[in-house]
Amino acid sequence: MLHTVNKSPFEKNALESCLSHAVEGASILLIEDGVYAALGGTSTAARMAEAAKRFKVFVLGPDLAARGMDAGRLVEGVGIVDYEGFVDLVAEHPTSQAWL
Amino acid sequence: MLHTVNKSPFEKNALESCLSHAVEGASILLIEDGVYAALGGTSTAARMAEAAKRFKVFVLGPDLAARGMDAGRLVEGVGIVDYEGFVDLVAEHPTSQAWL
Amino acid sequence: MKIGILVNEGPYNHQASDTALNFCKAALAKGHTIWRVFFYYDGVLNAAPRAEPPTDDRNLFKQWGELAEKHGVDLVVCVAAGLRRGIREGDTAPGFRISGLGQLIEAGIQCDRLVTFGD
Amino acid sequence: MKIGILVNEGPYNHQASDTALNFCKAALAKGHTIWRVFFYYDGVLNAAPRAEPPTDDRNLFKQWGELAEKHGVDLVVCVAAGLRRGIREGDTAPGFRISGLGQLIEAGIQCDRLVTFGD
Amino acid sequence: MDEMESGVVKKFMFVNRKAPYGTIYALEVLEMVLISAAFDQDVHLAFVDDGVFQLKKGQDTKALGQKNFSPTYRALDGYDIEKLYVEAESMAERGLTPADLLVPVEVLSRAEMGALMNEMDVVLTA
Amino acid sequence: MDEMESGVVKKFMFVNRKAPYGTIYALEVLEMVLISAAFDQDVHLAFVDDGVFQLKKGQDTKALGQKNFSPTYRALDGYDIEKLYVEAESMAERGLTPADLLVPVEVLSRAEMGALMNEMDVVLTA
Repeated sequence: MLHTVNKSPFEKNALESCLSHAVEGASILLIEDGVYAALGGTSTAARMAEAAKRFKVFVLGPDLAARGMDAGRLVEGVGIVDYEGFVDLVAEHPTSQAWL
Repeated sequence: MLHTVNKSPFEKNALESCLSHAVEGASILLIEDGVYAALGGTSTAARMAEAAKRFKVFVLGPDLAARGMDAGRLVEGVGIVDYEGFVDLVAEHPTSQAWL
Repeated sequence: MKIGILVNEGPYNHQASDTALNFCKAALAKGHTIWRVFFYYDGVLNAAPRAEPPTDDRNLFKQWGELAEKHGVDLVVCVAAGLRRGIREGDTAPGFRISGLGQLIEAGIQCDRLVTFGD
Repeated sequence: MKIGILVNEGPYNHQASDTALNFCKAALAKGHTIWRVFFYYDGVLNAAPRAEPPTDDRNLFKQWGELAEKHGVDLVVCVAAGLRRGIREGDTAPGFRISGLGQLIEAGIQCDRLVTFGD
Repeated sequence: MDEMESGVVKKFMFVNRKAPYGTIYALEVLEMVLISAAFDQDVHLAFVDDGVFQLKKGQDTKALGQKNFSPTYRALDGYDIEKLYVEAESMAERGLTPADLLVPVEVLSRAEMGALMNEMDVVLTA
Repeated sequence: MDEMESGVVKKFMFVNRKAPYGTIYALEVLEMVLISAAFDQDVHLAFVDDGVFQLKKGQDTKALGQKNFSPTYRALDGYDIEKLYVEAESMAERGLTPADLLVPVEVLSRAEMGALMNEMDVVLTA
């Protein structure tokens, strides 16, 4: 299963709900305002660092760049993909679930 | 100051942000999905019970009824108003601030 | 009391438009003046001219129009936000007019109260 | 691979429409088929026919239309959700057609993947 | 419709995570669910997070002016849509018990709900 | 415009609580702020919660296809809009420091921000 999360973890419960429902080994792609969850040094960073051990976590690079953030700020274990990588993730997983 | 909050406390940070910015004695009116914050027996009820001691807290009755809830389920110290009461609250306070 | 209203969201998708309408009706019933309702962001979609909600549901477009007609409420749609979303001068639901954002700031200055409804 | 897309939100107010477009372009570039894009909820507003975004900003309506024209992507707007919001048969931006919700379920059945973009 | 005779039966899940009335999602998801009934698919409805509020008994929207669509949940079994799952933890956090709900449902733990989601072919959310 | 000569000066506050690009609010609030400059009012901008992300340096929207409107914040003082307040706690929770921001701002504690909000005549939020 590929889960997409597009909400800031500081504003909404979408990420938390995703993390508590996803099955071990699932892939999670953070897009739009969801990319803030991938940042280190925040109040939610420890939660994400722990999640990155149980899930394959990715962040959409164009959304990260738009928000003025770069790879150096990410929590360890989070990978960056572009729109083509997003398409590949969709192709690799039989089902996609959006947490809105 | 009259603060209005229209978001569920389980979904978004609007109520929490309102409570942490409102000045002692301010009035808070819970409307739309914000009315869920007034319910007792929930994971956020203790926070609201404490808030009801520092602020004047009201809930919009029509929104409560629409969601199948009644006065008996409310946290102690929360008052119910109808749309006319909402108008009175706006008239009584020089400024209104919406937490969306 | 002179009250101004800001509506940030379109009809149906969010409750903002319903709540603003119910608030306006109650304020008018109590003898207050709704000096202006300003529609911004997706709020401009309340002026969509060709909507046809299901017959067993409320018609928010019509209810806004009635507020303008019966109580002379000034319903102003932001021109720039409207163009972005397909709501244009001369092609709105009845009762609405198109103007600039200055009309919102003016409402803030002129009204005794300004109340925001949004998402 | 046959991919279906669901767009839940209107253009500009939420990023859903932008992200869906960028996803579709990338999928087409990689040789996948975008079998259908279904517009539901406020997503129907992507088909607004009279919008005119600022000239220094992107035109999402046009970009969707180009996707239909150049790549034959089937852009379907939900008839019921459209009527509620003023988007009607015979009066949409170029490239869109109006049909029923069954077209979304059909996409779920026929496509190898269904991806949702919303708020 | 071709697809009604295609013989393909997929596991569909409609995930409800939003409260009713504050936004239209609950109502328009329900319209989607009703249409899906015509396609002979294996349809599941999940109620998690604020979505559990959709099933609260006693909704009365008269003062709001909105339509009360909650009776439609009771009509779902007439469409052969019978797989309704409500999450225990979501109910508990919101002070609800199965007795508060409009319809009989199957209560799943969060872990069970996650496992069920993982079995689906198509997941639709709003 | 009448109101420009009315002599009434009110304390206006535009409260930014949302991140940029995911929704349009940040951009359209900014358009509102620019217009307000013509009315000679006492204009305040507050950045709290995810609103602090609006001021992050180095925004690059090329791959998104959206317009990067962040340079506009730098142009605000040309419109005599100089009262920008950023909340310390909101920045800290999000791993930001004043060095991350596009423009010089006044940093207020949450309590100070609440007190400032309480002094306003008109508060606009999105």
